[in-house]
Amino acid sequence: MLHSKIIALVPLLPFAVFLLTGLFGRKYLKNFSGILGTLSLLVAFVISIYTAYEYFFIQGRDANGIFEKIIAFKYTWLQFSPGVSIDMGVVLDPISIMMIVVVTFISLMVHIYSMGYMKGEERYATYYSFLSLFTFSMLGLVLASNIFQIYIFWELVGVSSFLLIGFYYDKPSAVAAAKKAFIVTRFADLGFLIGILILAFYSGTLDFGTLIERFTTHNEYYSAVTAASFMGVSALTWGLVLVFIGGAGKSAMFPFHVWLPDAMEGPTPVSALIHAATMVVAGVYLVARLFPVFSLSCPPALEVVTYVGIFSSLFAALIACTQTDIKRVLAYSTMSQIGFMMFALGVSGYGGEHGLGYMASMFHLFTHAMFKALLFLGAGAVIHFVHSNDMKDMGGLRKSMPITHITFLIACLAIAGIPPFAGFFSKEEILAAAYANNKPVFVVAIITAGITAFYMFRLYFNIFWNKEKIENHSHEEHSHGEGPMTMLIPLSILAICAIGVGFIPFGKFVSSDGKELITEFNPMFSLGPVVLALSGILLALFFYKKANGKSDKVAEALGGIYRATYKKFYIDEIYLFITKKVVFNLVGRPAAWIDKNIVDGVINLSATVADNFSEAIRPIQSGKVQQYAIYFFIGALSFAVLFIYFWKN
Amino acid sequence: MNAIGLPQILVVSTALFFIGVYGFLTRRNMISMLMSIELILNSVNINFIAFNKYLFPGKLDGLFFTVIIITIAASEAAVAIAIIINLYRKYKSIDVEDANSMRF
Amino acid sequence: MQASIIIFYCLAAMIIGGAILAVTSLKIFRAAVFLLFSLIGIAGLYFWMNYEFIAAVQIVVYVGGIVVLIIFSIFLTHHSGEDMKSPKLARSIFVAIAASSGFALTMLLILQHQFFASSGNVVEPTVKNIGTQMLSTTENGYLLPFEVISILLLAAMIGAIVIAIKTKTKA
Amino acid sequence: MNLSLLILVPLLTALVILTCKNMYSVRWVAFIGSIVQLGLGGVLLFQYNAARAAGNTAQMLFESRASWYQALNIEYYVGVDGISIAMILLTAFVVTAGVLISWKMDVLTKEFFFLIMLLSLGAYGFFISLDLFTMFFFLEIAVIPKFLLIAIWGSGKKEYSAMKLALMLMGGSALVLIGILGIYFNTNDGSGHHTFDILKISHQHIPIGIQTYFFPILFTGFGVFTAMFPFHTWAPDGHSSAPTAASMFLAGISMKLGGYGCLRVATYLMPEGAHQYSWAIILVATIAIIYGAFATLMQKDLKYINAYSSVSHCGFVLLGIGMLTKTAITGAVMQMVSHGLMTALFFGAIGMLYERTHTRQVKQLGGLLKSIPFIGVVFMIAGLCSLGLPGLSGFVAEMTVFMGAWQVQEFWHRLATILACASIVVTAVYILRAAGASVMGPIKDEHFRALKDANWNERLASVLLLFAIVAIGMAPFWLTKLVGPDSQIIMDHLSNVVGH
Repeated sequence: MLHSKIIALVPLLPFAVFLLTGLFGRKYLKNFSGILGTLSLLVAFVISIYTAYEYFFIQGRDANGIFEKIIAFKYTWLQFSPGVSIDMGVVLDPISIMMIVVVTFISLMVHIYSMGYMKGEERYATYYSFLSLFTFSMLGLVLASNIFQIYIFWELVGVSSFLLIGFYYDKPSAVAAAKKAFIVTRFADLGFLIGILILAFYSGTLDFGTLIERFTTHNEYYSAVTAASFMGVSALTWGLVLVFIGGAGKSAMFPFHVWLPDAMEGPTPVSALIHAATMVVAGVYLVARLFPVFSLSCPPALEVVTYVGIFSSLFAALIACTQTDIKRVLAYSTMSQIGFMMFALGVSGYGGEHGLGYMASMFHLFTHAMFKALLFLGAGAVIHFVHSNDMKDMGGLRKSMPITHITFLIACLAIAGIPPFAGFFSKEEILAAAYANNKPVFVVAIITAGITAFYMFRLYFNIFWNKEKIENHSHEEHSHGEGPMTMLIPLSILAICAIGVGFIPFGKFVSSDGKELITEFNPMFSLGPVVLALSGILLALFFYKKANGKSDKVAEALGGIYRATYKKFYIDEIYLFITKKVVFNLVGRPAAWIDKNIVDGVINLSATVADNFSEAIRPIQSGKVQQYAIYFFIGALSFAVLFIYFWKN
Repeated sequence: MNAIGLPQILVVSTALFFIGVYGFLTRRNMISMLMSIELILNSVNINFIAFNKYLFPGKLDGLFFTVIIITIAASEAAVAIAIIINLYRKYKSIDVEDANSMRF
Repeated sequence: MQASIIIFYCLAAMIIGGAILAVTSLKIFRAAVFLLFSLIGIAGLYFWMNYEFIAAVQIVVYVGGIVVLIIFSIFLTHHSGEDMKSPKLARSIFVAIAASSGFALTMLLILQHQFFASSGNVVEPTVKNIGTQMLSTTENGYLLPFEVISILLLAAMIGAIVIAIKTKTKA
Repeated sequence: MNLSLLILVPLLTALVILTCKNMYSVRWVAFIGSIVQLGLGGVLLFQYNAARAAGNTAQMLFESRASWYQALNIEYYVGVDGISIAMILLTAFVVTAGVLISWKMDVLTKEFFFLIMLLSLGAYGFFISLDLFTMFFFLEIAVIPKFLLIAIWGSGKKEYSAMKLALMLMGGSALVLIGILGIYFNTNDGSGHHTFDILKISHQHIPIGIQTYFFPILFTGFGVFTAMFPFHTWAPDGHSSAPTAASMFLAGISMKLGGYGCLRVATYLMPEGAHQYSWAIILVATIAIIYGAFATLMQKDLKYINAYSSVSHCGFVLLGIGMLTKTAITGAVMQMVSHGLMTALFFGAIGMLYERTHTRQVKQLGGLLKSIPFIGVVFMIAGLCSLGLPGLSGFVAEMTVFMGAWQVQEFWHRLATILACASIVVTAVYILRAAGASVMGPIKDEHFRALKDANWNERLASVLLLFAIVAIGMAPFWLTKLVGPDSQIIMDHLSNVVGH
């Protein structure tokens, strides 16, 4: 079955739904488009589960038990030169199958959730067409077998996130956020494109398999790429770092993270799907896809990944502690968790035991998708209920929203890394890998884990505990409650997953080199992080359980630091300064001015010169007969002299 | 002094020619311009006759040319004066500077 | 031989003097008279070269016809005695220089160039020869130019009349 | 299939238009004429593919030759290869869309459509002719109608821009003429006298001295038509003052005349010249791309935005040609086709917008997706296509150019490619600013709320162009198979002559 074309159905189903709802949605399908979208995703999910089952348990392993890469099919899409061509293909290997399961599952949950959340929305059909477009491009990205194919779906994911963030396009802030998201990711995609060009040129191919094989084994391609260097850094490192920049842009790593908080302008289910579970992990997936090249042939690039990852996670964790908008807190927590995945990949070696980091990162990706989507959907329910994003207007909602409260609590425990929940296992692996390979990174990771626990429970207490019944919630009776069943089912399913997923022996399925990786669980090592997490929770409890002014007092005490973190370390302002002042005024305006005055000026100048010259010549025809006669005579005389004396041919 | 040959005559005719040119270019009065033209034509006649006499005694072409030039000069003078009179009627002066309406 | 040289120089002086005065004098009438003298000098030159027929024609046409015509036009257009405007100094100097340089150039060429007389029998410019050649259509007859000239004269006459006619009708 | 049909049909349509009486018959005759032309293009493509499949490897197919002026050995020699077919299809699509868009043209309708047909005649003739003189002849046919179209039916300071456009294009064609004569007088067709025939010239070796001197002249001449950097100022003014159909034609096709000329005449016939000056071409192209993109940032008027972005996109064409690798040249041809379609769609959308809101200032527009959804969506798709969204033609063309451009080893060529890549970010910025401000966002002007959405002819025109864009974007292999072998022939000719 693996070689059959059914797997191609997984991305094509959402695409079909996109076309259907996009073209006919507005007039004919209306609410039916929601059901259509959900059904198509259900089918896709079932297919991917079946493929996963068959791959992992029946025929995925080759002779000596290694999961080999199966190319379901490959079709040349655009032939550049003999060796190099973009071909649309589907590759099945542990991480791609894991990813399609995650994407289809989360997308299914979001589809069900938004049937309730978006009910009564005027552009309901367009919303579902954009959602299916996004799912199609994400699945295409995940199954890509050609580096250019991944770039194509990379752009499509970018555009669909632009359309979804800017869904409420009559809100100027939404349009600005959408533009910002697209332009920042586009900037990073530029790096990705140049990275592809470099890698393609030196490896002579665009196909992942051949590219990895050519760059990891010592052959003439490998020597060519490491020989060529630019400014002291080998071309391979340049290529990989640039590709990582593309990934960093999409996964909102440090320099390119500015768009993620603003992306919360979009509807909450969109944030749950795109900015929590799927799109933002595309960067991690890309690095994982090229992992053999990263780790075997180009360690410096891996270091870059590690440091960017660890710095982003700490940086985001600090900012998250002071944000008041709950969706922004979750956005920064996503950024921090992806930082975890990145540096997990960074510290990991290749193959066998020291491939632990790779397995841990993928495992964390898997678990994080579950509970982060749950957090966002829960936050969505709260916002839906309170009609505001700000923590200040919330508090004491545990009674009016029981299910959301429990599911939200489970998710917070999971993300904080408390033992029975999923987060604990994946974070444990990451910390173990970090401990084994890179001590300083381990220390920072531990601290960030503690901070994560703190801000997550700060959020939890502020929403569900803190102030008792707030007066403006008198409108209890209109039975708004926690929203319809369609919103609660996904929450509960995800909550169950957030608990259960941790127990999957991930090592058996996903590992850096395909061989099984059994990780024994030693309580002694995991004691430290759990204690740190509990202390974080207690601190949050201390500050926010009751509505007391303690947290504000601490805020004044910290003063400058507090304001800096609240203002997101002024990164946004710096970027605005750069784009507004530098790009627009120092480059754009002069370019337009030069074009208008200098280049155009020269053309007009040549016109005026011709004009003036003809104006100067005009008086010669003065009408005075004698003047003409004089010119005539002088002319005749000079020609006579010229021809007689000077003409020597 | 030796006998008067062709060069001496040519000197006279060239002098006459350039005096005519000077007259034509400087005189402000149309009629004096006409007179200078007559001088130029006469210098040409002298040349024809001199060449006919000294260089081509065997033929009379030079002579016939002179006759033709004389007739043309006569007709040209007639027409020129008619135009001058007409201009005079229009411009009330025959100063050549005034007749510059045909210009840019 | 002496006499003819002297005569030649007198005639030359008369021609050149008349011409210069005709061209430079400010009184229009006086200029016309000097022109007259110059033309008469030229006729004398023809006589000197014993081309009597041409000299006669010169006197009859030029002196008799054209100069008289010019004097008539002077009367028509001038209240005689009124001075002509003197030409602008700068221009006259410039033209004088140009003319004299032209004169020098031509003189240079003429003196450098050796003129070769063509041999062969000499044809006397008697009226008989002129008459026979002018009207003969044979070898180098001038009948055609003769006819053309007559037409030209006719055209010129009509033209002059048409131009000079006083247009009474449109005021 | 006799190629002269491609010329006869527009000519016939033009003449029939002259005889029509009222506005309605003129429109329909023009529409039928362009549809027939489109059909011919399709048949040509089908027959060409069939012939190639049947193993006919002659460089030019469906040739027909008629002596035009024996003394100078000028012939009406026409023939078609993959590249010219792509161009003919592009012209057919854009002209049909142009005719449809100007359905409501009531001012001097007959003359308007007559001139449009004349323009298309010039373009078709240019793309199929293989005799330099006939090619120049058709190039000239197209210049005067452009002037009239802008001067009479234009808007804004139309006389100034019409005059500027005509003069600069005339200047350009003067340079082209000099270049052509330069080539002409250095060839002999075996029987002693010179020849204009492209195929014969390509087999001969034009002395290097002549090439170094005449190549820049010829290339600049055609460059003026493609709005090459220093000579691009006619494009913004010309396009923004032109009526919609004319600006669609101007940006869509007449800029491609230059690109096609650069490729077919300048680079193909004078290989050493191309190699010598390739650095200059790349420099000018990169400037055009970056400079054009940044200049667009500052524009306030939608048509100016699209005009400057056309300058920037045509920079890719020249970059592709300048790089002199097979993929880059294929990319250049694809960019010509894709940019032609995309800019025609963009101008069409702007025209539809202008007809309704009577303003092109981005500041005054807003929230049009709500009131006129169809045009809003078309506008968005045109914008996304020009910023290179995969699935639409812009992406495919640009990526081919980048891949081709990257194959050249030198550092400066690499730098130029990186700068060209950087332009996709700037393009994204100005497209989103323009689209964001004019189509999305709240409705600023009250009576924008009650605008009438696109009527049938505008819908048909947009769908026509969209079909072409998506056809190339989704499945580019048919275009690369069509154009690939011919750029390979050009490349073999270039490399074995220069031997690198």
